[in-house]
Amino acid sequence: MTEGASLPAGSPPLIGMLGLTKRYGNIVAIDRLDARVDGKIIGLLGPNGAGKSTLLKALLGLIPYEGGARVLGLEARTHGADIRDRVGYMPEQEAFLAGMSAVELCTYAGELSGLPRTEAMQRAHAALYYAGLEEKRYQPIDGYSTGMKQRVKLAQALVHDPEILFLDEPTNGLDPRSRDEMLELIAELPARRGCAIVLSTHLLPDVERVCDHAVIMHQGRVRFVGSIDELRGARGRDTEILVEVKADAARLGEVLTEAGATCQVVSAVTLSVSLPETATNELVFRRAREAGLQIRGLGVRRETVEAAFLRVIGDAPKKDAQP
Amino acid sequence: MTEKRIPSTRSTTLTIAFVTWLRILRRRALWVSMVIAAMPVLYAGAMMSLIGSGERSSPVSGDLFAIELLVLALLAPMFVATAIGEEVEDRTTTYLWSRPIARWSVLAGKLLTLVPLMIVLVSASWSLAGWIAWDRLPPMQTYSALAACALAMSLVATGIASLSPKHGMALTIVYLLFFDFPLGVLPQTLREMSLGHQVRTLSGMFPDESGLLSAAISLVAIALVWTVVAALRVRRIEA
Amino acid sequence: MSAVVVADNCSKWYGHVLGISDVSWKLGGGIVGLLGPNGAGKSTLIKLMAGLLVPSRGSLSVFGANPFTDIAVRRRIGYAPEHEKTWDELTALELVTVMARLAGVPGERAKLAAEAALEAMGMADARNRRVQGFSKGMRQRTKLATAIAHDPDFLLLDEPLTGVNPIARADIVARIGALAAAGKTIVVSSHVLYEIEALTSEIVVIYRGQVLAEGNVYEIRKLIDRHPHRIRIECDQPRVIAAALATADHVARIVFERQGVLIETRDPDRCYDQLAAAVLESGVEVSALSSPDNNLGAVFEYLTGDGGRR
Amino acid sequence: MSTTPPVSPAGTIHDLGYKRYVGTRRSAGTRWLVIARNQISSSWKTWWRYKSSLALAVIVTFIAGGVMFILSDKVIRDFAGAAATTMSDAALPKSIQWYTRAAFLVSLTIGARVVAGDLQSGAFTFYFSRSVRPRDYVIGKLGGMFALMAPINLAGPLLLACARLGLSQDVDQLIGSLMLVPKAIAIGLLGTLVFATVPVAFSALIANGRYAIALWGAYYLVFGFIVSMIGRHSDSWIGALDLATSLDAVALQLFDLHLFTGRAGNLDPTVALASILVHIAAAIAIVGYQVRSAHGSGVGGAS
Repeated sequence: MTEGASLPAGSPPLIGMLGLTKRYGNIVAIDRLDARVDGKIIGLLGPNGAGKSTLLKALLGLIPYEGGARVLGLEARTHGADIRDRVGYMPEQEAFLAGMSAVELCTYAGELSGLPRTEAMQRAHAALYYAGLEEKRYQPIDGYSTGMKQRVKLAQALVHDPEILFLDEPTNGLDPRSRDEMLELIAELPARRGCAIVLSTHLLPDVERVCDHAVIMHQGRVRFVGSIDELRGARGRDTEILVEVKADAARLGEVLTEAGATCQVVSAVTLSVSLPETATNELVFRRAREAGLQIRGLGVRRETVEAAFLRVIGDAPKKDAQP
Repeated sequence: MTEKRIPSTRSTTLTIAFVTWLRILRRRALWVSMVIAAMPVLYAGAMMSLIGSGERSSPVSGDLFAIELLVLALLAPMFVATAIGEEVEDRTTTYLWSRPIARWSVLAGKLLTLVPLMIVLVSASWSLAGWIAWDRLPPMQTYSALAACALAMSLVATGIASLSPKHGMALTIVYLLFFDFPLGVLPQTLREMSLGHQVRTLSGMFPDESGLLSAAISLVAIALVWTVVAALRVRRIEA
Repeated sequence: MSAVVVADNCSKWYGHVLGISDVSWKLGGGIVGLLGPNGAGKSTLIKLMAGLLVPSRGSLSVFGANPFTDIAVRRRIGYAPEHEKTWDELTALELVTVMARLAGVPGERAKLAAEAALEAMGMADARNRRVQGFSKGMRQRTKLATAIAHDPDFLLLDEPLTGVNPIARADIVARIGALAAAGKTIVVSSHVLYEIEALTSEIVVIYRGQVLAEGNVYEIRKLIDRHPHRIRIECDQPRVIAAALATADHVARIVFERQGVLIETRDPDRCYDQLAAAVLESGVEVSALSSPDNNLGAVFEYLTGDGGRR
Repeated sequence: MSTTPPVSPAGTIHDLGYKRYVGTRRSAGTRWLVIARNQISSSWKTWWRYKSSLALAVIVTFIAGGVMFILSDKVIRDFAGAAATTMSDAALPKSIQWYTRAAFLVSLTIGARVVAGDLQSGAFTFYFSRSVRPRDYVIGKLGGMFALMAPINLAGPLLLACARLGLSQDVDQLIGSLMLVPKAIAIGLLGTLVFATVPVAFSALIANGRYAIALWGAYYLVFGFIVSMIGRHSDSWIGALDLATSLDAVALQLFDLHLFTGRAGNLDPTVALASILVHIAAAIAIVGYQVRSAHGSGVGGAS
C-alpha cells in the first residue's frame, strides 16, 4: 500500500474516538476507546464479542453512547444520517428484501441514500458491473449463490458513492477465486473510487493481503491502532517459513531436518520450516535440489498478522466455543 | 455399535411429534394461540353478564359455536401451515429427507402434536365458555364435532401448505373464511363442500340441518381430498 | 469391491437453472474431496447422493440403490448440509438425539450416541445450550454430530469448514480425519484446495456442473502445470534472477515489480527447476516465491478454455 | 480497462472510469417516498397478493353501479315498512362492507407481515445502515400501505358517488346529491386508514409474520364479532371496537341509510368514528414505537 492518507493535511481523521463507551445495562460492550484511525484500508480485528459490531453501530450513529465518536469529522450522535450518506455498510448477515433482483435492490439502496432515481439506477448498474455481477443482475437474489450474494452486498454498499466503506466479513464463504476477486476489488477501491475502507474480519490472511492499517479490539478495549508494519513490529529475521513443493513435502522435511531445521508437514505439498540460526532460504533450495524436489512456493518470512494478532490480544487461547 | 435398521414409522412419527412440541413450547406460538382461544370465553362471560340467567337462548349458543369455528379456522393454519412452511423455508427439510424415514410420517408427526394441542385449547375454551353460558358443560357431541373440525382443518392446512409453503398460512385462512364458510350458507349441493357446514351439522346444535351420517361422510371426504394432495405433494418436494 | 456411488449420465436442473450436467462418476470408497467454485454444482451432487433430489436425467445410486426412493439405503448415509439453520430452539443434545432417532437408533441409545457424537466433535461442554446462540464454528460441529451420530457408513459433508476460524478448522479437519481412519467413506466438499489437501489426496473437481477432473492431488497439480504460469519472486536482486531466465525459450514475459520480478512461463515445471538453479548459482536471497496461477481457479479457467472471461 | 476500439486515427479515448457523484442528495424528508414506492411495486408483483383483491373491489364497483343504474327507482322498505329508500341510494353505503372485505384480504396477504417480514429477512439492517430514520421507515411503509388500500377503499365509493351524480334527473337533484362526493371520500379515507395502519401494527407487535397474521385475523374477525355482540346487548360503546361494524355504522350514518343495518344499527356513529380514529392513532404509535426500538439493534447484530 502506498503512503499518505486520502484526505488533505490538517483534515480530521477518518475516525476519531474519545472515551467512547457503550453499556448494555451492566455489560460494558466497549470501554473508553481512545483512538485516531487513518489509512486507506483499515483492518478491524478481534475475536467474537470483542465489540466490533457495537463499535460499527456507534460509528454509524445507530446507538446512543458515552464519549465522542467522529467519522469524517462528524459526531455520530448528532450527525448519524449525514455520516450514513457518506459511509457504505456491507453487513455480515444477509440483508436483502424478499423477491427483489440485484438491480432493483441496488437502485432502491441508492435512492434510500438520497440519490435521484435515474442516478441511482445508473449507479446500480455501474456498481454491479464493478462487483462482477453482469448477466445475473436481473434475477431475484433469493436464487444466488453465496459468492454472488456477497457481491450484491458489496454493490449495494457502493452504490451511493460513499467516502468510507464498512465491510463486515466480506470474504466469508467464498471460494478462493471469488475471495481473490473480492479482495482485489477491495484493494482497488481506494484508488479507483477514492474511498477508505474499514474491514472487519476474522480471516487474518485477508488483512495481511489488503490492509495497510489495523485496529485490534479485545474485550471491549482497543489493543492496537496503527499500520500493519507497526503491528508486525520491527522486521527482524524471522524464523518460520512455509514451503510449497511440487510433490512429497514429507521428503523435503526429512532432508531439511537432517540439515538442522525443524519441520512440520502441513499437507502433501506444503511444509512449515524453522531454519537454523545461521541458514538462509538458500538452504531450502539447495537441499530440495539435492533431493530432486521442486520448490513451488516460499512463504514470506515475517511474523504473520495472525501471530501478531495473537500476541496483541495477550495470546488468549482461541475458543471457538464462544458465541 | 448399534445395529443398522431403519426406524419404525411409529418411532419416526413420535420423534417428529416430540420435536414439534419442543419448538412450539419454546416460542411465542402458545401464548398467541391462548389469546385467540380465550376469545369465546370472553364472549360467553360478557353475554351472560348482560343478558342474565333468564334468556339463555339458542342464538347465543349458536354464536358461541360459530366463534369456536372461527378460532379453529385461525389456529389450524397458524399451527400447521407454520410448522410445514418454516421447515421448507429454513431448509431444515434437508435434515428430514436425508433420514431413512417415510415422508408422510413427518406430516403425521406434526399433526400428532398440533391436532391434540388444538383440541385441548378449543375444548378448554369451549368448556369454559359453555359452563359460563349454561352452567354446565356442553354436550359431548359438540366436543367430537370440534375435534373432527380441528383435524379436518389441519388436513386442509397441510394440503395447502405443502402446495405453497411460503404463503400457505394466509392462503388457508383465506380459503376457510372466504370460500369454505360462505359455501355453508349456500344451497344444498354446494353446502356439502363446506367443512364449516358439516361441523355445524355434526355438533347437533342446529336441529334444522341434515343427517349426521351424511355430514360425517362429507367431512371425511373433504379432509381426504386435502390429505391426498398433501401426501402426493410431500413425496415430490425436493430439499 | 463394488462402488459406493455410481452416477450414470446424471443431470439435474432446477427449472432452467443447471445444477449438474451429464455426470458419470464412480466412488469406490475412502475419503474424497469435492472441489469447485461457488455455484459449480457441488451441493447438487451431494444432495443427489443424500437422496434429497431426483436426477432430471440419468441415474445415481448409492450402495446400489436409489437414495431418493429407497429408505433403507439412507440409513447408511450421514449428511451435513451446507446451510446454517437447524431447529434452533432445540439444544445441541436434543437436536442430535432426535436426528439419531430419526435415523433408526432406538430409544435411550440415541441419547448415548448423540452424546458420543457431540463429544467426538468437541461439543461436549455446549451440548445443553440451544443452537440459536451458537457461533458458526459450533453450528458446523453440531451439524457434523448429527451426521455421524447414527454411525453411517457413508458421510456427505457439504462445506463443513466454511466460516470457521483457522484454529477450529484444523481441529475439525483432524476430527474428520479420525472418522476416515475408522473406515468411513467420506465426501467432503469445499471451495478451498488447501483445506482439502490437509484431509485427503483424492480429489474430484466440479466445474459448471460437470466433473472436470478426478484423481490424486498430484495429478490435479499436473493439470495445473499444463497451462502458463506467472511466478512472482521477491528478492534483493531481481535483475540477476531475470537475467538468468531471460534466455529460456519457455519464458514469455518478465515484469519488474516493486519488490521483485514476475516471470511468465509456458512450462512451469522447467521454469521452477531453472529458477532454483539460478538462485543457487547467483546466491540471491529470495524472500518469497509464489504463483497467482498455482490454484484451482486458474486451472478451471484454463481447462474450460475461457481465459479471463467469467 | 477503459478503451474504445480504434475507429479512426483521430479518435479519442474516453475515460470510462469512476465518476464521483457531484449532485446534491435528496433531503432526508423524501426517503419515505422511496420506501412507499417500493412497498407498492413489490406488492404489485404477484397476482394473488394484491391484484386479486383489487379485482374484487372492481367487481363490487361494477355490481353496485349496475344496481344503481338498472334498479334506480326501485323502492325498498324494511320489514316494518317505516323506512324506505331507493336502490340507487342504498347501493353506495351497502357496498362499503364489500370494499372492507377486499381490504381485509389484502391485510392478510400483505399488511399483517410488512414489518414482521422485514424483521425476519434482515431488511432492517438494509434500511438503517442508510440515512433512513425510523420515522422515514414508518411513514414510508404506512404510506405505501395507504396507497395500496386507497384504490380499494377510496376509489370505489368515489366512483359510485360520481355515478350517482350522473344519474340525477335534473339540476336540483344533482345539487342535492352533490354532498355524496365528499361523503364518499370521507368514508373511503377512513377505511383506507384503518387497513393501512392496524394490520401493520400487528405485524410490528409480533416479529413472526405468520403469528401476526393469525393474531390480526383473530382480532378483526373473532374479537370484532364478540365486541359487536356485546355492544348490541349492552347498548354500550364497546361494540365500536369492532372495526368492520364501526366502518359500516359510519357509512350508514353518512349516507343516511337506516335499512337492513345489521350489527351496525345498534352502534352510535359518533362513538364508532371515535373508535376508528383511536385505532388508527394507536396503530401508528405502536408501529413507531416498535420500529424505533428495533432500529438500534437492527444493524450488525452478529452474535
